Parts: sequence; structure tokens; C-alpha cells
Amino acid sequence: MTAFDREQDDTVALRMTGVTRTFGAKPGLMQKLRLAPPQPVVHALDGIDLTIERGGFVGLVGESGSGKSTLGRIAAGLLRATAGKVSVFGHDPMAGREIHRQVQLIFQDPQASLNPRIRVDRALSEAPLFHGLTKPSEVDAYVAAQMTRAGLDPAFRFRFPHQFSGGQRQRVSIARALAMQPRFLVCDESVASLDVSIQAQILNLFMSLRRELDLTYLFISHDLRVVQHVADRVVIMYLGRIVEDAPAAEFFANPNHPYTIGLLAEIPDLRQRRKVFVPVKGEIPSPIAPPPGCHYHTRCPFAFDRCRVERPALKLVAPQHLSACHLNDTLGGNPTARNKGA
Amino acid sequence: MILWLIRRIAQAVLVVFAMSVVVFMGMHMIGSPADMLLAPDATQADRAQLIAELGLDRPLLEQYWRFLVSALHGDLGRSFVYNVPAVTLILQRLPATLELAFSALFLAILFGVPLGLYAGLRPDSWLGRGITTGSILGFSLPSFWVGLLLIMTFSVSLHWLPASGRGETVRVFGVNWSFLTLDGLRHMILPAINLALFKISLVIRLTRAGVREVMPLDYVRFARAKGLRPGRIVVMHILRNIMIPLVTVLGIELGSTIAFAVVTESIFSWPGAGKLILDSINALDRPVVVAYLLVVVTLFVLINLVVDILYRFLDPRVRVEAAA
Amino acid sequence: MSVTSATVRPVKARAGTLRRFLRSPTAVVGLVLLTLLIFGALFAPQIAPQNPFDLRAIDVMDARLEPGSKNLAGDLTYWLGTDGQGRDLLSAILYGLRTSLTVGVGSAVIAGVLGTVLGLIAAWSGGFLDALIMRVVDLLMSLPSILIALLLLALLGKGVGNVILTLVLLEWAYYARTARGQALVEGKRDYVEAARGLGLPIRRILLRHILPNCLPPLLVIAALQVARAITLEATLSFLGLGVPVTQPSLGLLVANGFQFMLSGEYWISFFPGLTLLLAIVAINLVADRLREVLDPRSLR
Amino acid sequence: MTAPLLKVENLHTRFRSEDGTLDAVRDVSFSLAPGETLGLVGESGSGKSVTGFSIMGLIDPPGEIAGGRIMFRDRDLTQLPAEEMRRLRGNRIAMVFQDPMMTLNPVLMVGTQMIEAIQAHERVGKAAARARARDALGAMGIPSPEARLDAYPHQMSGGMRQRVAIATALLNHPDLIIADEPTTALDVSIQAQILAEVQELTRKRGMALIWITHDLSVIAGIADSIAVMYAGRIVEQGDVDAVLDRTRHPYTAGLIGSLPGSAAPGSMLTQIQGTTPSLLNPPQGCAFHPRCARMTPECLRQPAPEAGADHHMVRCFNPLTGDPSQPETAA
Amino acid sequence: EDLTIGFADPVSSIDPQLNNHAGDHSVSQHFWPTIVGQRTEGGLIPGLAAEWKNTDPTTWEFKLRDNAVWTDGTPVTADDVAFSYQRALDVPGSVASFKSFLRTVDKVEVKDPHTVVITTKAPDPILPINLSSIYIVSKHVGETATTDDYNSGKAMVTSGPYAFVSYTPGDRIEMKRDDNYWGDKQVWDKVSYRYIANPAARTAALLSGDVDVIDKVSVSDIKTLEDNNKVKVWSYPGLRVLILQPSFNPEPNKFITDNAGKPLDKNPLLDVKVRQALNMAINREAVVDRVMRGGATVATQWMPADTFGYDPDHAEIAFDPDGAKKLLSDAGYPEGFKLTMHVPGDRYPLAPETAQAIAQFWSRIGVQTQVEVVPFSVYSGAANKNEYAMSMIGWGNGTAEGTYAMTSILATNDKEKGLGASNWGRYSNPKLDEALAAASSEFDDAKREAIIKDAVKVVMDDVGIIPLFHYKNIWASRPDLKVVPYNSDRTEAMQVSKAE
Ligand SMILES: Nc1ncnc2c1ncn2[C@@H]1O[C@H](COP(=O)(O)OP(=O)(O)OP(=O)(O)O)[C@@H](O)[C@H]1O
Ligand SMILES: Nc1ncnc2c1ncn2[C@@H]1O[C@H](COP(=O)(O)OP(=O)(O)OP(=O)(O)O)[C@@H](O)[C@H]1O
Ligand SMILES: [Mg+2]
Ligand SMILES: [Mg+2]
Repeated sequence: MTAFDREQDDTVALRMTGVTRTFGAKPGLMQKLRLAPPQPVVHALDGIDLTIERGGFVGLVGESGSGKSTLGRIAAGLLRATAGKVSVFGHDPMAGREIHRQVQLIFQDPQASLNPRIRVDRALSEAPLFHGLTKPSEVDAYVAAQMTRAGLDPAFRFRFPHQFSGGQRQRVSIARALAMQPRFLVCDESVASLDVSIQAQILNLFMSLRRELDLTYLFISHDLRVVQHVADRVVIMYLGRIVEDAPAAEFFANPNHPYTIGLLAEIPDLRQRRKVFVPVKGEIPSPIAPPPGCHYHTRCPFAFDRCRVERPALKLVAPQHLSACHLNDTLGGNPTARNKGA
Repeated sequence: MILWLIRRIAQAVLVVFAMSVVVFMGMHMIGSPADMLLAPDATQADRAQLIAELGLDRPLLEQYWRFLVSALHGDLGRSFVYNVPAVTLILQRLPATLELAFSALFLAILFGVPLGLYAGLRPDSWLGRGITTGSILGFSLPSFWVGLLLIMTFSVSLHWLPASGRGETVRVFGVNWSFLTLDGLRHMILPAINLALFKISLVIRLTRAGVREVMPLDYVRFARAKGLRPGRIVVMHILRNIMIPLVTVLGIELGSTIAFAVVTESIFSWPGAGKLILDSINALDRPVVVAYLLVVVTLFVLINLVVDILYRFLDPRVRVEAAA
Repeated sequence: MSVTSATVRPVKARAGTLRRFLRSPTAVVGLVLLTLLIFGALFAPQIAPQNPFDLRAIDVMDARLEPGSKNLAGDLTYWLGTDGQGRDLLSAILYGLRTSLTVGVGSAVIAGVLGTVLGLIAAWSGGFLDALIMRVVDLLMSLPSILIALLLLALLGKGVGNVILTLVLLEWAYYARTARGQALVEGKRDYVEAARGLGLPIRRILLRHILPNCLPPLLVIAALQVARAITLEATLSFLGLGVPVTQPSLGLLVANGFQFMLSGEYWISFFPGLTLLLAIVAINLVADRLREVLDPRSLR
Repeated sequence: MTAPLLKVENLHTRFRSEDGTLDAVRDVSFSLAPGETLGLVGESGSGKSVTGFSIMGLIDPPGEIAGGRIMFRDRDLTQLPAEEMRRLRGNRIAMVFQDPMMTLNPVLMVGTQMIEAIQAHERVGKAAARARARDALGAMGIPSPEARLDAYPHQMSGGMRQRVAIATALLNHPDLIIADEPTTALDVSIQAQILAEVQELTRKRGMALIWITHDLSVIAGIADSIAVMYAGRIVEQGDVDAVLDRTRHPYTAGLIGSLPGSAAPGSMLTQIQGTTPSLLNPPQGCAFHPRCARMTPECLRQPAPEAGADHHMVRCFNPLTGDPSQPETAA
Repeated sequence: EDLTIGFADPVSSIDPQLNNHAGDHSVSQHFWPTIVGQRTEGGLIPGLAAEWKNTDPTTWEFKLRDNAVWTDGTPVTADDVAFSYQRALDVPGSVASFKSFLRTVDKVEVKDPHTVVITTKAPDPILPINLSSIYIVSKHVGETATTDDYNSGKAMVTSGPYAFVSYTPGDRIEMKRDDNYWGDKQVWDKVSYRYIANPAARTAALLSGDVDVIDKVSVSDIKTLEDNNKVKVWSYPGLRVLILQPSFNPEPNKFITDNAGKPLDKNPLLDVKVRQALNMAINREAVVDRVMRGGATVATQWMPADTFGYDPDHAEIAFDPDGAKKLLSDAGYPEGFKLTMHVPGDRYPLAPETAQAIAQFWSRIGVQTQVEVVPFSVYSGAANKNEYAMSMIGWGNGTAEGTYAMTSILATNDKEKGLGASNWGRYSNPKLDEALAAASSEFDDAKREAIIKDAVKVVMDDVGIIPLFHYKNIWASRPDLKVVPYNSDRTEAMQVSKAE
């Protein structure tokens, strides 16, 4: 253990408080002179509070554009938050090599995240050598060990990424991350591009690695089934905000937020045959001009006046179960109850 | 849009300024035009007098300053050789060059696009392969050589077309045009082909590459899945999308076509600006060279402007970004 | 944990670049031709019957002899005839090829390195330096290149070195633009972010990760620019600038023979022209195929 | 049972390339009645899309349909002249592709792309066609359809584009629609919306539907029957309940087993070892044998399709019993 | 009947007094009279002046004919002549002025409307020859006209065999016969005078029937054209000579080095033996035959045979490489030395090719010669400063008599007197300077010719210049036309007639 390790807060892997991130071009001369309308600003993240305990496996779910990747990249130190505080093991993830090494991001598309012109052996050894995790004399064995751990035959070390199948490529990118001896893995849709049979292989790999290496996971996905299988805590995002956050079992048993309930209803299920699909009403609003109040009110079947003006706070609705819905404050209470019968 | 225009023009002015400095310096370093211009029996006194008349006896900086001042007043000086305002001289000759360049461009599109389309749509047919390989030839042949071959074949041996010169012209808007008379057209064919050869190859290749790129895209497949007629697919879905790179490249190429007209013009004795500029460089006729480059750069800016506008028209994505 | 070894995608499906290159018959023809020509150029002093640059070796009395003629002394056969100076054309072509290829390859390599470096610097630095470099590039690209070449050569004087210098000055902009554009595109790709995630320093990412991925299009441009440079040199020679007459390049041989085209002494410019043509076609064929096999899409 | 609308018999589609000949689809047969929904399932590269394109007549050189028949009503589509095939395409048979971002031409307005689809098959005035296009958009649940007609694709979200594509495919009320993973790239909520709309059309108009996917659970909800493809062949085929509840092919069983929803959270998922074989040189015999736990020496030969009860076909020498009470898997 | 001529020399303007350029001259000949005419065959002929005489060594009286009229109907008078000579001196924008032709003129007086009296500063026997190069424009139009007015046609009130129709700069001049012309009536109704710079293009234009006559036929095409029965070649000895000028600069010159490349501390060219060696090493016949393909005649002095001042005693320079080698070693250069010869690439036909052939010959006697071809724009400046070791000049002896070249290329360079302007090698020989001075004031033609012939001997014994060959003037035409030389190498419609 290095001095660095000892200093850090060892029980919390990730802590985000009030993290906001906006995107948008810097105003040009024309905007400054008010000759042109201001550049549109995208609120990718809007006041995120999130804490992941060490060893946790958090599934982050949300629709496309809800800010999942942005959150993941901020956690991995690849992007700076516009506002708010981020710490990973007690450090700013953008500060320094050591913390960089400890958080690793695994991307959705293994094809795109592997440099097509770099052989596996170099992909796996370059950064560890740079960070002093192995010595040039031992690098062969090191690479072989990483590959074996990720379920790849070390004999493939001289291949280029395109010489692998999709699942194998994802294993390569996992091996590349593991070679950095991380403690925290951010998986951004890491299984979304894979076939179901391959997806199962990779999910199994994640689960066994977690046990072997005592890893913390932030697992981003839009597939609730996957999250349900692997995560022990589920966080739901909608348009840059967290709307629900609960332990997995509790979450699937007692979902609270209307959006979550809608999502759960749409999960395809092998057991449901000749189902009658019900179209969800309303369009997903644009993150450029999110609706005021609760972002979900435009599609929410239970929306009432307060939802249109006031942003609901994330509140405890059960032990360890947070939800951001005004319905919890009303007398009628939790919409879950109402929905249970349906 | 206005800002963009202003920026463009400012850039152009900068380019022209830099250009004129370089040309001024360069021409000064090559030699004195007096040595070129004077009759061989001219005496040293004649020489000194001429140099004084042309203002070449002054320090270079002062010469440049004088040029700059009068340029700002719209006077780019008189040609040393022709004793005519340089701009007048260029404007007299430029239409002939432009006419040639545009004809070449026209031919390039006329032949290049259909051939390229064919080669792209049927890459494995022998004709498609032939077109592709043939287009390499168009790249490889030095144009002066082709020019002479054209003359030898079509003028000298077959007597089909005239070998040189511009033929009969008609004056419209104060400018002489060849394409309005039969004789003028006949004179234009060979030089235009000569100049167009490289462009035709270029257009063929661009079109072909574009078709090959666009063809497997889902939206073309979807267009076919809609049951559209092949003609409509080619025109609306394939061509429309290829036009974007094509217009960009052709815009840039029009400039180089004007420049490369130097070669064609000297082979076909085409009385255009290319020949003039070549002679002027040889004669160190600085005002003409500077004015020519100025006019050409201005032309370039205009062409780029047109290309940008076309681009906006062709690609809605750009249009919206610009509006935002 | 299972090790998936049995079912890797067979390598055959994605054969090596060279193997894939060789699958196109026209490209093979081009490659063979190019190899032959380069061989001829490299070993010109060994192969050529005469040193066409040595004035003592050539005799004006042998000027314009038909292909297959013997020289005055009868100890030398001019297989491709002689030019207006009595130079053995075969030798002149071999040496000329040397000059032309030197000009072409030399200018392309120098301009390529210079342009790529500047392009990467522009992409990497952004801001003012980027704007500055790109404006210079715009300026160069918006100038009529051949006229600038004429001016430059009039200023610098003839010579292989000066021609190369001129071409470099004109051509680097193309590489800079492509390199910058490509670097910007590549820079947005996931693998770059992945490399950042691995904590690698920016410069290393730029040079070892992004640059290799920018190279294929640059290589293709370079191959085409070699051809372009050779033709441009020929054109400049035709216009009276270019390389010295006593050390003719292919282009100059063609240009010199140009005056004999109408007089029936076709060989003086025909054979050099043919060689020039073959060389450029060969380069283009190879470049075309390179473009295909190096296309990143074929890897991705 | 009504007369089949579409009957595919022993379809064989292949691609020739520098690397060799690739049999993307071999010996594929199935039939489809009006109003019926067939789910075509399989891993990436198993030949699902190629099957769809073969029916559409959209196989381009170097690809070709090397054998078999595609009977649509009473006509063999493989023999149809190009012009007649064109008139069927988009009119009687329509197709929607996977990637919503790419199916629409970026430089043409949505309206233009829809109107041309109508005018390719019918002599309709522009205004009338436009009105139809607008209605079709509205039916897909797109707000302010009139304005959307003048939008460019890039001005729309992915879900909206995909709905435009589906609306376009449905414009001429086709008898058959082939949906090639049209919802894979979309969020669940939008997926449900699209499924709802497609479902309504099959119900109301008697439109037949081929839904292509790699995810069994998606089609469990809408399909009447399922065909599972592996390496270009259909390995199991039958009624949705039969295939899912009385699974007989080890591969199908593997697919079901690897779905996260089917195992207890946190437990290891049953997985199929290895990866999809290359079709350029597929394994000898049953293409699945290298990954199959039930492999026997016999499997080095190609198994013949074996029809069981209620047309439940399987192509396997060692099929599972099909008894739901004893779940057997490939691992 | 119409005639189309394709000509080679560029025209800078159709203002006849702007520039003393070959192309301008050719054009002006059609439109403008001169006071005295000149013909290649037969020297001076009457022009506007039917007769002229010296009243004393410095006074000339010209009697103008009275039937000459301008195209606007006004008669041509002595005022026009006086005006024209004045204008020729100070026409604005001239870069190659006609001044030198009037260098000796002191004043021009109008005695009566048809008599002009010209006084010279010193006796000038060749004044009429010089005046034959200056065109007379009309005073009443010319007084207010600028060069632009001539170019636009506004001031083209002419009095020549042809009248102006149109001028397209860089392309062509159209003209029609002037029926009021006082001289011989012309054959052609209309003449189209087209500028075709490239020699191959000219030949092609003739072969394709675009034009009827071309001038300055490329020597490489002569044979083809001669063999072609659809065209006819007209080739005549010309007055332009191609000469090498060795540098007489005593300073070390970077273009003359020893065989190792070190500059020699003494210029070997100062040694007459070396010059003789170089002169003898050249096989002029071979050059004329192989390089010039018969388009030239061997030059042994600066004037061709049968011209005023040609010395038949110097009709031969022996080709003797062995003798040359011996001379070299006598001079102290048994191993030879290295020399770079400069030649303009865009000025004299086949000059680079000729230079290379010479270089071959010199290299064989041990003088390893490099040829550097440079654009004339660069060449002229450097040559003028005597920077080159060996330069080449093509000299047009337009006046067809020997002193013209002597004044410009042989006389000791003297800025004050305007002598030796093109003496690029700075050759200086007092004997020649004396001869030139004597000839310049000698009115007796026979005596003058003798002086010039002596000068030839002086220069050629001294090898002050190395003459190479005289260019022939070559035209080609349709077979039914006849082209005769008229005024040196000028090309005019008047030269072309129908063949019987
Ligand atoms: N670099 C960027 N510049 C501008 N906008 C961005 C940038 N990155 C993300 N955004 C915007 O921020 C919002 C959130 O994006 P993000 O990628 O985090 O969403 P996501 O939840 O990961 O979606 P998906 O499921 O599609 O991956 C989106 O509207 C997106 O368009
Ligand atoms: N145009 C083509 N040229 C060559 N091979 C092709 C072509 N189109 C498809 N193939 C090959 O045919 C096989 C089947 O492809 P197909 O697209 O039908 O798979 P799929 O089942 O739709 O897969 P996915 O789920 O990835 O869409 C693949 O191996 C593919 O590589
Ligand atoms: Mg994302
Ligand atoms: Mg598919």
C-alpha cells in the first residue's frame, strides 16, 4: 500500500454533491454583442448527489440523453463538472495520475474504444509500464496474466483488435482496464452492443471480477433486466437528474417514481406472450430546454400543478430508498400503491 | 452571415497583402525589368532613365509604399511592357481564361459525373473498371503533351478543328465571348478538352468514390426498399449527397484550372490571362503580376463564397448550424 | 474462468495488408511496374549504356538518331534512339527517371513530414496557433500553385533542389490540412478517451495513438502527390523552369522532345513520355489500392 | 389456417468476396399468413438481415440468391423482373431497418422522402400525397406532423426518426412488413410505443410482420411464431409458446438461459461458450457443435430439419426433450 | 482575297512609337510610313521622302511626296514628320524607346510642307538607315492621342498599305487594304495578323489551315514542312547572329575553376590562345547541321556574307580540336579547366541546345563545360554586370551594316558615350574603337566598308567574340503563296504574294 492509499477515505468510492454539467459553445463575439441568439446550453447533469460505497455495484439507468455517460465520465476523471464536488476515494478524480489509475472506464463499443492500430500486447502494457505497475522485464507475464483473468488466451496477444469477435474485444478492453489495477470500474453500456449470449459471458466476468478483486462498480445501462441481475443498487436518471435511488431488491419490489414504474412496465419479458403494448404518451423533452418543475411532468399520468413549477427533492421514501416525486408528499401518497393493482 | 462575410473579406485582404509583399520582394530579387525591356543597343543612360521612369531606383520599401498608396486609390499601376493600366490589361484577357476554365469545368461535370456514376454503380463491369483505370490516365498525362497530341490529331491530321487562337467572338456586356459563335465554339473545343482532362478524371473519381460510399448506406437501401425508381434514387438520394464533396472540390479546382490555363493557353495560343501572366513573369512586369494575383485571389474568394453558399443550400445540416 | 481460444475469428478473413494488396491484379501490375522503374532509376549508373549527364560522352553528331541506330564509332546501339543533343535516350530516361522520382518522392516526403507536423501542432494547440497555421494553409491553397512555382523558380533558379523546395512550399499545406482534420476526427474517438482514461500523457496519445491512425490518408495523399509533383515538374520544365537542361528529368526530356513531335522524330519525346506515363500510372494504381487496403473502415 | 401470404422455400443467399464465398443464408424455409407475426431470432451475423433483404430483392452483387423460392402470394420473387419487384417493394412488402439515424437521407426533408414513397407506386398529386404522409406521421404518435414534414432528419430525435421510417414503410399499407431490429437502438419507452403501433396494424389490417431481433424477450410479446437462426440456418422454428416453453435446440436453450431476467439476480448466468463462427469457413456439420454441450460425433454431419408436434421444427441430432419441467442448457 | 498570318513576336502596343520591339515593328510597317524605306535586298528605298540629300556632312534635306494622305483625308506633311520625331523621343511609358535612332539628330526643321531639314550633331552617314526605323504619325491626331488611343483604334489614322480594322491585344490585328496608299497596290483585301507564340503551335496552325503564312518556322519542323506538298517553306539568310562573349574580367570568376572546382586566380579567357582554342574547338558545321538542322549558316564574324562590312577573308574558322588542345597547353592549361556557360532559355531559338553542343566540343578538348540555362529576366541583369564567364547573345544586325554591332557589342564599354551597351564580356580593343569612330563619320561607303572589314580582322584575330551561326529567316505558307524577305526578319502582309 502506498501512502496515497492510506490517506484516502476508504469506505466511499465515489461521492458527488451538487454536480452539474452543462455543454454549449462558448459565446462568440456575435453573442457578446447580442447580435445573435445565445448558443443553446445542454444541461447534461443538474445537481447530482450520489455516493457509492466501496465495493458497491450501482446500476445507473436512464433514457438516452439523460446524462448517464456524462456522469460516468466525470466520475472517471475524464470530464470536469461545471459545478459541485466530486471525489473518488477522497480525491478529485482529475487530479493526478494515481487516482486516474484507480478509476477505469469501460466503454460501450469495444471496437471504437480500442485503437485499431495497436496490438493487444501494447494496449495492455503501455499504460501499466507508464504507471510503473510492471517492469519491462516482466511485462510479458503481466500481459498474459491480465488476458487470462479476462478470459482471453494469452496466445492472442499479438493480434489487432479487428481480429477478435465483439465479445472478445470487450474482454480486451476489460483486460486493459484491469491491467491498471483499478479499484473502481465505470462501465458505460459495456454490454449493450453485444449479443445476448456474449452479454451473459461478459456479465459473468464482471460479477466474478468483483469478487476476486474487490472492485466497486458504476454500471451504466439502459437495460433494467441487466441491472437487476448484476447491481445491488439502482439509480434512475431522467434528463440530468436522479429521480430514484434504491437497493435493487427494494427497487424492483417497490418502485416509487412514476417514471420508474413506467420503465419497469415496459421491460420485455420472456414470460409475457402476445402482450398488448400500450404507447407511452408524450415526447421526451429536450435537454436544451427541459420543462420547469419536475422534468417528468410532461409524460407523467399523475402530474399535478406543483409538478409543473417545483423541482421535487430526492427524499427517503423507505430505508435507503430515495425518490424525487411530489406524490410522496401528497395525501394519496405513493403511486406505486395505486399501480400495484394494474 | 454578415460576420462571416466580413471575416472572409478581411482574410482575403490579408492574403492579397501578404501576396503583394511576397511578389514585390520576389520580383525585385529576380532582376530588374529594365534589363529585360531595354533594346539591346540601349545605353547605360537609357537604362538609368528607364529605371528612374519606372520608379525602380527608389528603395524597395518606398516603391512598395507608393504601390500601396495608389492601390488603395484603386490604381494598381501600369504595365511596364504594354504601358496600359495593369488592371485593364488583365480584365481584357481574363474573360478568355474564365471562358476556357468554365468550359473545362462544364466538360468535367458533363463527362465526369455520368461516367463516375456508372463506374460507382457498376464497379465490377468491364466498362466500370475501364472508366476507373482510364481516369488514372487522365491524371497521369502532362497536359502540354496531351495538348499537342490533340492538335496533331484533330487539327493537323483530321482537319476537324482549328489548332489555335480564339476564333470569332461576340461582344456582350463589353466582353468578347467565343461560345456564342460557331467558329468561336470550334476554337474552344480542343483547349477546353485539354484543360478539362484532368478535371474529368478528378470528377470521375470523386463521383465514383462518393457513389461507392453512399450506396451501401441505409438511406439508399431504404430508398430502394420504398420501391423508388432507380433514376430517382440516383438523382435524389445518391447525387444529392455526392454533390457536397463534389462542389467543394470543384470550387477549389476552378482556381487551379484558371492557373493551369497557363499551359493550355500557351499551346493553343489562347489569348487569355494565363499567357499574359507567363509573359509578365518572364518580363518581370511587376504591376501586371501583382494585379493578376490580386484579381485571381479576389476571384478565389468569390468562388469560395459561392461554394459556401451552395454548400449551405446542399447540406441542410450546415444550414441549420449556421442559423443557430 | 473460461478461456475462449477455440473460436477466434479465423485470421484468413482479415489477411494482412500486403496480402490484401496483392489480391488486386491491377495493383500488382502497378507494383511490379513501379518496382521495375525504381530499380531502373536506382541502378541507372550501372544499367545505362551512357552517362547522359556527361557532355564528353555524348556527341551532337549522333543527334536525333532513330531507335536501334548505332553510334558513329559503331560500338553503341541507341535502342530508343537519341535526342537533339545526341544523348542515348535509354540512358537519359533512366537518369531522368532518377531525377523525376527524386523530385517526386523528395518533395512528397519533406512536405509530408512538415505538413503533418504542422497539422498536428495546429490540431493539438488550437486557438491562435491553429488559426495562424490554418490561415497560411488557406492562403497557400488559394493561390494558383503553378504561377507561384514559376515565380519561386525564377527567383531560386533551376535545380533539383530548388524544384523540390518549391514543391514542398506549395504542397505541405495539403498534408497540414488533412493531418489536422484527421487528428481532430480521431481525437474525438473513444479510443483516445480510453487512452486518456489510462492516464497517458497527451503528447504520447497524440504521437503514438492518434498519429498512426492519421497516417493512412496521409500516405495516400503522399502517393498521389508524388505523381502530382512529377507532372508539375514536367510542366515547369515545359514552361522553361525546372531542372537544368544538362541533367534532364523525364519531364524535361518530354518537353525538349516536344519540338520534334511535328517533325516525325516522335521517339525523342514519346519514350520519355511513355515512361513518365507508366511511372505515374503505376504510382496511382499502387496508391489507389493502398487507399483501399489502408481504409480505416476495412479495419473497423 | 389461411393460405400463406409468404412462403420461403430453401432460400440460399451467398456473397462472393476476395476472401471466398460466404453462405449467409442456407436452406431457410418458413411461411407466414396474413396478420401473422414471425420473430426471427439469432446472434449477430446469423443471417437474419440477409433473409430480410432477400425477400425484399435487395441483395446486390457480389451477393446473390443462389437457390430456393420466395413465394409472395403466388409469385416467386426470385424470378420477378426488376421493375415488377420494384413495384412490390415499398408497396406490398416494406422494410424498416435497425439504425434510426441512418435510414433517412440527411439532405432531404422528411416530407419529400415520404411523398416520393407514395408517388413511386401511385399516381397521386403532391398535395394528396402530402396529406397522406401527414396522417401517417400522426398515426405514429408524432406531435405536429404537418410541421414535421418540413423538417430534416437531423432535426429529430432517434425515436422520432425511427417512427418516421416506420410510417414511411406503412404509407402504402403493405401486406408484409419486415422490421429489422427497428427498436434495438431505442429506449424501452419508445420501443413500447413502436411495438404498440405495429401490433395494432397487424391486428387491424391483417398485415403480416417479420420481426428480426437478437433478443428473444422482445418478440415473446408480439410474435405468433419464432424462427431461431444460427450461422445462416434456421435451427428451431415453431409457435412462440412451443419454442420458448418446450425448447428443443440447445442453442435456443442457451439464448434463453443467457437472458438476465431468467436467472436469480447476482447468480452466474448460464452462458454459451465461444463465439459465433465465421460463415466463411463454418464448422463442419452442425455449425453449433463447437459450442454445444450435447455434442456427439454425429454432429459433424449436417442435421436435417425434424418436425415435431404442431410444426415445431428442430435441426439437431440430440435435441432437448422439450419438457419445460427439466430446464436443460448448453453450458 | 484575305490573308491570315501567324506570327511569333509579341506586340506590346500598336502605338508605333512606343516600343522598339520586333513585333511592334512588323505591325507598324503595315500602317505607318517611314521617311526612308529599307529592303533586305537593295538597301534603302524611297519612303515618304521620294528623295533626300546631304547638303553638308551634318545637314540632310528630305523631300516628301505630295500624294500621301492620311486615312481621314488630310495630306501627310513635313509637320507630321517633325512631330513624329519629337514624339518618338518622349512618348510616355516607352521602355524600349526609339531614341537611339535619333541619337545624332540635333534638330528637325520644317522648311515647307513637303521639305524636312535635319541637322545632326556630328557627321552621321547612316542617318537615313536609322530614320527608316521611325514611323511617321499624323500630327493633328497624334498631338492629343495617348498610347491607349492607338490601342483602342481611335488614333489609328494611318497612311500605309493597310488600314486599321481592329486590335485584340495578345491575339490579333485585323486590317484591310488602304486604296489611297501612295505606294504599290496590295494584293490582299483583308489581313488577319495573329499572334501565335509557340513554334509548334504555329506549324500546327499552318498545317491545319488556320493560317496561310507563318514566320520563324521552328527548325525542327523544316524538314516535315518541306516534305509536305500542302505547304511551302521560304528560307532566306538572315541578319541575326548568335555569338559567345567571353568574359574579360580579370578578377577570379566563380564560373571558371580548375578541375577540382577551385576558382582560378587568373581568368584564362584573358589569354588569346585560350580563346583561340575555344574558337577552334567548335564544329560549326555540325552545329548548323545537327542542332540547327540547316536553319542557320555558319558564322565566322558578326555579319553574314554579302552584307555591308562582311570580310570574305575571314570566311572560315578551322575546326581543329587537336590544334585547340595544343593551344590550351601552350597557354598553360594542359589539363584544361572548368567553365560554366550561361544562356537564356527564353530568348534565342535553340540557344540552350546550341550551348550544349558547344559544351560537348569544349569538354572534349579538356575544358569541362557546364551549361546553365536561365530565364532572360535573370540572365540579362547578370550578363550586363559581366558576372558570367561565358555569355551568349543573339544580335540582330537590323541595319544590315557592320557598325551597329560594333557600337553595341564590341566597342569598349563606355556609359558616357553610350558605347558597348551589350558588350557583356567587356571586350576592349583600342583598334576597334578607333575603327568605329572612323567609320561613324565616313561618308564614302567604300572607305567605310574597308574600315569595317579591318575591324573584323582585328576582332577575329583577337577572338574578342566567338561567332557561331547566323539564323535564317524562315517562313512557310500555303503552296499557292510566295513569301519574300522584305525587311530583315519582319513579317508583313506586303511580303506575301500569290505564286504564279
Ligand atoms: N461533448 C458534448 N457536447 C455537447 N453536448 C453533449 C456532450 N456530451 C453530451 N452532451 C449532451 O448531454 C446530454 C447527456 O448526454 P450523455 O451522453 O451523458 O447521455 P446518456 O445518458 O449517456 O445517453 P445515451 O444513452 O444516449 O448514451 C445529451 O443531451 C447530450 O447531447
Ligand atoms: N453485402 C454483404 N457482403 C458480404 N457479406 C455480407 C453482406 N451482407 C451480409 N453479409 C454477411 O452475411 C452474414 C449474415 O449477415 P446478416 O446481416 O444477415 O446478419 P444478422 O443476422 O442480420 O446480424 P446482425 O444482428 O448483426 O444484424 C454475415 O456474416 C455478414 O457478414
Ligand atoms: Mg451514453
Ligand atoms: Mg442485421
